Amino acid sequence: MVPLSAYLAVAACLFSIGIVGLFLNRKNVLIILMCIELILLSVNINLAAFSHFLQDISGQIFIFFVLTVAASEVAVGLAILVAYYRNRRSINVDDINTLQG
Amino acid sequence: MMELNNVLGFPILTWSIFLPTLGAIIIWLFVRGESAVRWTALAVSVLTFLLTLLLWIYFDNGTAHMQFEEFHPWITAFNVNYRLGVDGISMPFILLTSLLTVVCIVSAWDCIKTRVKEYMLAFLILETTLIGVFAALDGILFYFFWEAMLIPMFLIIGVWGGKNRVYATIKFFLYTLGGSVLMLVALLAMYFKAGHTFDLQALMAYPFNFEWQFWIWIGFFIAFAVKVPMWPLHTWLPDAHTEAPTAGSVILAGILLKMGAYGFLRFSLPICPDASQYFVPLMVVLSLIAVVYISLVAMMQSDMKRLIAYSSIAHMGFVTLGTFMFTQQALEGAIFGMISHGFVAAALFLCVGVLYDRMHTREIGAYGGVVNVMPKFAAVMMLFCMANVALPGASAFIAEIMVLAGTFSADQLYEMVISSKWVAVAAATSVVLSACYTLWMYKRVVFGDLVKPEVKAMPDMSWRELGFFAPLMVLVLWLGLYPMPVLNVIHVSVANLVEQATSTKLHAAHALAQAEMLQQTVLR
Amino acid sequence: MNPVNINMPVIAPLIPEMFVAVMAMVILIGDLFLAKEHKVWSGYLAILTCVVAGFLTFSMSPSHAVTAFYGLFVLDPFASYAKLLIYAGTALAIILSLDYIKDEFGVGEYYSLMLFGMLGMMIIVSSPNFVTMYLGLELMALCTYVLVGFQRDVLRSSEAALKYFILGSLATGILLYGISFLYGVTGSFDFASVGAGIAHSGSSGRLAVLLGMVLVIAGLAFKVSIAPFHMWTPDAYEGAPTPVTAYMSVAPKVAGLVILIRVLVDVMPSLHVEYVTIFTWLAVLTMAVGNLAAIAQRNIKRMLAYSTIGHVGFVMLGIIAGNADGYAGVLVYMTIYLFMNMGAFAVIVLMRRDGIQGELLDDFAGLSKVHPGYALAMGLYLFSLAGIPFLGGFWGKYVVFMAAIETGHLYLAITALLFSVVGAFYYIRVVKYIYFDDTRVEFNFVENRLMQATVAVTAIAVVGLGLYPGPLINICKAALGGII
Amino acid sequence: MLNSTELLAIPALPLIASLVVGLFGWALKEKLSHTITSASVILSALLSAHVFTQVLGGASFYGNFWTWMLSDTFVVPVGMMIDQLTVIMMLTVTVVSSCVHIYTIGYMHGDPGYSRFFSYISGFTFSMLVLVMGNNFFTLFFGWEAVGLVSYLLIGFWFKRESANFAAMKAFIVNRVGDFGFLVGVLAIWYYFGSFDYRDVFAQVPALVAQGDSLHFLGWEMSAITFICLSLFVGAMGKSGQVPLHVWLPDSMEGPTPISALIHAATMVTAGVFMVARCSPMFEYSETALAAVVFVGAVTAWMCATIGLVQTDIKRVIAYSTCSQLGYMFVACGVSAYSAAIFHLMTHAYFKALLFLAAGSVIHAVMAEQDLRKMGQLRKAMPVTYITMLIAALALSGVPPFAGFWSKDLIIEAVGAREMGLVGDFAYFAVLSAVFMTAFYTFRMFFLTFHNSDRVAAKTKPHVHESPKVITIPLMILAVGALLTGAWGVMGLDIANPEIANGYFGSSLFVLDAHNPLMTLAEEGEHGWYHFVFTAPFWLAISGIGLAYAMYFRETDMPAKLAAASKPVYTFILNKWYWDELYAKTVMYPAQGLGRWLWQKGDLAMIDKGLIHGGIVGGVLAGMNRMRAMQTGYVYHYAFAMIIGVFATLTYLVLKG
Amino acid sequence: MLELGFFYMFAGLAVISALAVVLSRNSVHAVMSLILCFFNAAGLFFLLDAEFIGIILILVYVGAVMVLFMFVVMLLEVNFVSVREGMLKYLPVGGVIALILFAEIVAAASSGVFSPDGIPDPGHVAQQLNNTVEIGKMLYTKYLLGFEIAAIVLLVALVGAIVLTLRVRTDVRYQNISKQVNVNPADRMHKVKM
Repeated sequence: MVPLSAYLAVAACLFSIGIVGLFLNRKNVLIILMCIELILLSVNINLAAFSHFLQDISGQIFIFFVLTVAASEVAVGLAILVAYYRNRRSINVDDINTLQG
Repeated sequence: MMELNNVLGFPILTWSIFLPTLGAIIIWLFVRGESAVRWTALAVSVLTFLLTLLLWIYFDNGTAHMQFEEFHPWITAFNVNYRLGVDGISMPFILLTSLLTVVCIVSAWDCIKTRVKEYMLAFLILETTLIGVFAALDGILFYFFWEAMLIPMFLIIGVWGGKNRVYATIKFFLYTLGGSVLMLVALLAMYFKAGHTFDLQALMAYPFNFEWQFWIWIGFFIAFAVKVPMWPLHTWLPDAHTEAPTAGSVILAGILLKMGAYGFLRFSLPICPDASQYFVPLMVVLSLIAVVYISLVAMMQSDMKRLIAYSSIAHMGFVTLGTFMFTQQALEGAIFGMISHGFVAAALFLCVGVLYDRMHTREIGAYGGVVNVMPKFAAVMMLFCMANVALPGASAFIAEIMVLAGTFSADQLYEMVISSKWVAVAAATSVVLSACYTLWMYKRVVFGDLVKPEVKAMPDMSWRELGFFAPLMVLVLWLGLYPMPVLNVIHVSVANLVEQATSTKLHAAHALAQAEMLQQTVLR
Repeated sequence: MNPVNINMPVIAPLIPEMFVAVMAMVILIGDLFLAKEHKVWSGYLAILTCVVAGFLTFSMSPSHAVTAFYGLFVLDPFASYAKLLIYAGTALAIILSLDYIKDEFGVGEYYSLMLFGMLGMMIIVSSPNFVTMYLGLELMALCTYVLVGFQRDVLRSSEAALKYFILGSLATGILLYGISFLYGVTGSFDFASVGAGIAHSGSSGRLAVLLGMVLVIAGLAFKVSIAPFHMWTPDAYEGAPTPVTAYMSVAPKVAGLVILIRVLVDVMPSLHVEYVTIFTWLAVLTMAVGNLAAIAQRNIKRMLAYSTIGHVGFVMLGIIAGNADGYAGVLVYMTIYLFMNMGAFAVIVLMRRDGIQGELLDDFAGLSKVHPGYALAMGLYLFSLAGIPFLGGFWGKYVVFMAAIETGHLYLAITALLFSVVGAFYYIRVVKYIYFDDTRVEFNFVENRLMQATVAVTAIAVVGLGLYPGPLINICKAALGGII
Repeated sequence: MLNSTELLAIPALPLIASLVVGLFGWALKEKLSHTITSASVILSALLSAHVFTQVLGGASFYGNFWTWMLSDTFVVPVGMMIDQLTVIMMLTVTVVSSCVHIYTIGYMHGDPGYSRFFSYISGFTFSMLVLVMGNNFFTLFFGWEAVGLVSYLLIGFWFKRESANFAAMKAFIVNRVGDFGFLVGVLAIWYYFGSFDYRDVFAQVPALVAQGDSLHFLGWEMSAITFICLSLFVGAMGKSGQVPLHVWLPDSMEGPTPISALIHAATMVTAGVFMVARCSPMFEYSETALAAVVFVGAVTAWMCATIGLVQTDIKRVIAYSTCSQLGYMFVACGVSAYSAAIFHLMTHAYFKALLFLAAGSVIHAVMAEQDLRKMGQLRKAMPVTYITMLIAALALSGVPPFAGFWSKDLIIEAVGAREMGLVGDFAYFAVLSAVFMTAFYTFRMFFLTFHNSDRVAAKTKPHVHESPKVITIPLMILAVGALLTGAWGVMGLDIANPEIANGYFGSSLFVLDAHNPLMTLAEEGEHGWYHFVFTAPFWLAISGIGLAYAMYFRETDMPAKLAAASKPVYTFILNKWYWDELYAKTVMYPAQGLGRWLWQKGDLAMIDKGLIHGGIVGGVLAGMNRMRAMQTGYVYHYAFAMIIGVFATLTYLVLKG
Repeated sequence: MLELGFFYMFAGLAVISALAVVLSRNSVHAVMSLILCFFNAAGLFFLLDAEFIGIILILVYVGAVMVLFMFVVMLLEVNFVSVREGMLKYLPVGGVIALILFAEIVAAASSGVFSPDGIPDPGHVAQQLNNTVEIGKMLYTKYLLGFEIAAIVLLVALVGAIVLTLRVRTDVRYQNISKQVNVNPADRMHKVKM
């Protein structure tokens, strides 16, 4: 049988990859958005694993909400990105620095 | 509810504190036109002064208890109360404040031409906070007024000040704010230690052990030392004085500096007597530095206001010295010295103001031979210079001699590292040093032949100017020749303070700690 | 499992929420039918919504905790009080928007988003459960993302939104990851059960609990701009339209702090020692960042952003104290902060120089000579922010410092006080521009009665609370009855 | 008991006159100004004379009028004590002052500060009277400082002159140095006796001496009474121009001549002597203090005499003479011949005032020229001045039967009679040699002025004339004093009586029998009226006059030769022993330098720049820049910061366990 | 055993594809990798008896969200420079911190409570139950409020996306007053060196 910690470890991997991708990526904002999706996915895996091992359905409900909200976030995030692109003509992460100091 | 000792039957202190604010609001809302504003402000300040005179008249010299007490719950959640009252130590300062405010308002009559209304408002509100400081008997209420004072003063220096005013006023603001935050910590710490109270009298009575006293004392010390100011926390003062408008300097030297020394009298000595005694050497050294070091520095100033500012620091050194000698004479001398310095320094700044109004420079070198065109002014300034030198007959002499006498005899009271006699001898060098810087300045400004064309064109003092000097002259001489009315007021309170400052709280603290320990073991 | 009986849930405590949701949608739809010049009525309606919601909440405010929706919602005095603050913050922000936003695309959506955001905050402060909390946070966050980027043709607006969005999403991820671990340890999302579960988790679960705690705290810390999770704040504040900045600077902070307190009190009481240690360091860092970086700013919005961070640092003292006095201090502080900060933003919005909305400190030069009234008000707000007595800000600091000292955090209190002195510098520097400098370019102020009234009311409130803060403190203490 | 109203009137009259003229002088005519002040001072002189006769009849007064200061045991009343010592001072002060008032009417005529001047000198008279009449140390100190103030104002009377302003300031500050000592002494008195009152204090002295209290400072120990006396004596040194605090007195000649006569010769500068005499019950118990008094007095008497030898300014010659003569008085005090000191004080007041006023008359005649080298042959033009000045010169030189002889001789004999070891021997040598020098410089001045060759500037010459009556009459009055007071003092008042208690001074002075020089003198045997012929001072004086006659009357080229021959010594003396330069180098410049250094390096560099700007503000700015630099604007940095935050807190907790 | 095999397959592919998302040069590839990752995650969900969620993940995420991503990628027509550029510079510090953090999380994940002793493996007991029904029951009772809020969140997302991206008319010139009002004074005038 697959132990709980194995699932958690997978989730930890995805979480870490997401995080590393977030701050190591300097060129493309889209990748950053995808990294966030990875992080949320890792959360979902965690929740699903716990839900299963604890035999508690509320974990899955939570996943449901996370998915819903994540989808909304993506919509808004991409909209912001598009608006930004229209102003700046770039989605290069290095270019997003007019506000600083 | 305790019995309130108030012979007048109406809240006179509240009225004294808030009448200026009331006046300020009235001026703000209803008074239009510069002239009307000036007259209204004058009327308000005079009215306040007359009101505070009642304090003097109905004051009972025979008791050290607080008088004209008032009590209202303010912030019940923290047991912060609106508790007012005066004793012989604080009452004279209230009168000093209300009188100097009148002088300030008159002195600004013609020379403040921009934003007259705001100026008067600032001064009236300042008066409120200053009287509040001296009347407050609740730690937080005291702090409240103490800090609130910063706002009007900041604006007074910053808006109506000289060229470098921004630097000076920000320096002033941050110095004093930075100094006083530790006082707040000390107050709050005491609150919890002493059973949830800010009542000054309760705090005075509470037996703090030495460690507590030590830290509380330091917290207060920094706040008060900045305000006094004591070396090395004094450098804001010359800047602030130099840049402030005349009346700002007057109130700064006349009242604000006194708040620090008053704080020592009201908080440090009675609440932390053991720590105060412990820190006597420190205070002595700092006071002597103020007397000698600062006097030498004052001598070399080329800016009149800066010179007088340094001289103020030196004189306040005398006050702090007297404060920490715990003898009746020294303490009375310190209090009297503050009152006297309130008049003398104020008058000297007004003198500089009179010159400044005519030539718009404070450089000593720009003047010379002023006596030829302004004999009346020269006479007036001579009087105050001599008072600054503490010549007998001027109020400053009384203060100086009493501090010296008290200091000289302090070693009868307790052991010191070096005999207090030699401290007094060192402090007495002020007799020479103050003469050096004051007379040198006077000589360079007033005496000499008329060579500078700008000086030739200066008109002598107007009646208005003489008018605001007159009360100061009268007071300086009156208090110099017959200081008993003031001394009588402070005798009993100072005796009580001496009693508090020279006793120890350690036995009581020890007993309390024992009792608490016992209680805990019983509970366990 | 048997088929469940679907009972009608208790919904009465949610009447304000439902009202706000409905009104937000009404505005969203109704706006379409308004002519461009009448779109301001959407704003009025939104303000009315806040006011009515305020009345509703006030009239319903319970003396003890009432749960609803099967325990997914709680209404207690704490939440009620926080909601009132949130309404006030939102209403004031809407007032500031009336003139500012009138020429933008999507006025109706703007107000509706503000109300939705407010709804999110209302849900946050009433959540006894991670699910509700998460959804409330997201509702609020999505609205603010959009609002920040609302001026879609302005680069800095979109950039701010983008940064805010990315970091916000990251924070959400971190928060969720933490929640998942807490769920794993305790098997529940309910605060009380999680708290009980943590308390009984024992040493074998300690690492997981700590991880969950740190991540949850980090996620919430992001919302209230605790360093080092504050980095979005200055950029978002500067880039956002000014009324949105005002909106973001108070109401979400209230919501965030309230939920932070709830989480700490309900979920992590057994981890008190640990989180106090963390918060102590974070508080010092936050105060340092806020107060030091603010000195360097030339843009007042950015300066106020750092100022917010600094104030959050001070407020954290109340949280660190961790007793009723401390939490009450947080409420007192935020109440007073609401008035002074919104007032300051109102003046900023009112001020226009040469047709340009003034944002730089230089733009304030000589304000006192042109408009003494605004100058006085601004001076009062700034001195109040600096914490000088007879103004409300002093009492805000006072209560939290007092709580900190009461609980033995003396050095922290001293540090905080020293930072407050540093902080005073940049506030009085603005006063310097207003009062000491000469005017250079002509002002042409925005003429808007409601905004002027806002300035007046907030100024009076700042002074009034400064002179007589007793009732406020008592109310805030009473509001804590429900949770401690 | 004396009538207290009358006593109060004596100082009050000049005070009122001074205030009236001072405050309303601008409205008063010259005539009214001088009438009011002169009348009041003359009236006060008459009252003093009346009191004097009453005191001679055995009356005295002691009483307080009001409490000046009070704090617990610190009680300072304002009161009077009238006894023989006081009354003789009162008389001297008021009489000389009256003369000066009258003289001034002529001398200051037409000066723009006319009424101001009268106000000042009346005020001075008041202050001096307070000084001498007070019954405690603070009343004394009040007068003490008030005369100092008036002196300051009068030296700087011609405020347009830079030198006058400087001299005034110098006078005040040097006096303050003395006051510092006096103040310390007074504090010590209060500390040990718990009172400022003469009677209380003096009554307790023996007890204190018996108790043997001593002070320690840096390993240096002295008895309390010595400390008190030395401190008080420092005050006296300042006021009475004793070395090394004498530097102000010659410079004070910048003031108008009448005040040189009144303040800087006759009255104020003798206040120190008066004070020491008044405190004789204390000084008597401190051998150290007495020795110090003798030593300082002797040094001053001798040194200032040498400087007087070569001065070319007529007033400066007299000024140095004043210093020198004050030295005599202190020597007398030091050898416990207080009565001789006061006696010399009195005679000196008359003849020195006369000398000054006569000099003033001369200066007036030669259009404000003070240089002796530009005078000469004025005898014919100014006969009255000539005669009166001759009387004064003879009195100063100590030629019998003029006043100075009687008092000076008594002092010298007393010094000789008192055994004080090395100090006493030095003092005896000093006072003796100074007699010779005194006679020489006095007559040098006299001859250069009235005889010798006519060196008056051509344009002044037509102006030279005898002064008006209003000037000459006071000269004549004082001449009478210079002639008669000596004999009157010895014969009429019995001042030289060794049994002090039985002499004029009665109990107002106190001498321990153990060292009463007059007693020793008396024991050595009676002297006849002719005994002066056998004493050294007389012959020294005569030879001094003779030398002056030789050098400045006959062989008028001799002085130049002599000066050239002894160039180094001459220059040294001519430059007043370089005291001013010494003070400038050792005190003034270092103090200024120190002040500037403390200001620039201490206040500005260390505290402001270093501590505040560098330390605190610098730290804040560095922190600010760091915080600012962290806010790079890059999203990945922001995210990284958050991760670090999580990482750090988590790691911290994990490591902490 | 089969389950374990599937687990390793899904888990391994998920991690690899996640790495590919981060490391890919091309955004399109990244999106494709992410889709693969989601598929594998869905597989893990199935292993955990969460069929409904697994299906939803594929339907909603792969079917809608990823398409949206792809749409935007195409829309923005970004010329793709190397994403990895500059990454190496920050890798040491960032990598170390991420590694430690990862180690801590894994340590927490494998701590006692999550071991079979702490939470015994329930097996697939729930398979008899209808996962979707269970979720439905919970969702419409206890979590009804959450459901309502989620609905509002979606509405907000909808409104927000429209507000931010809807263009009125791009082919005509029009005055943008807010832009004028909000222009930073510093941007208004540029000093040009001549």
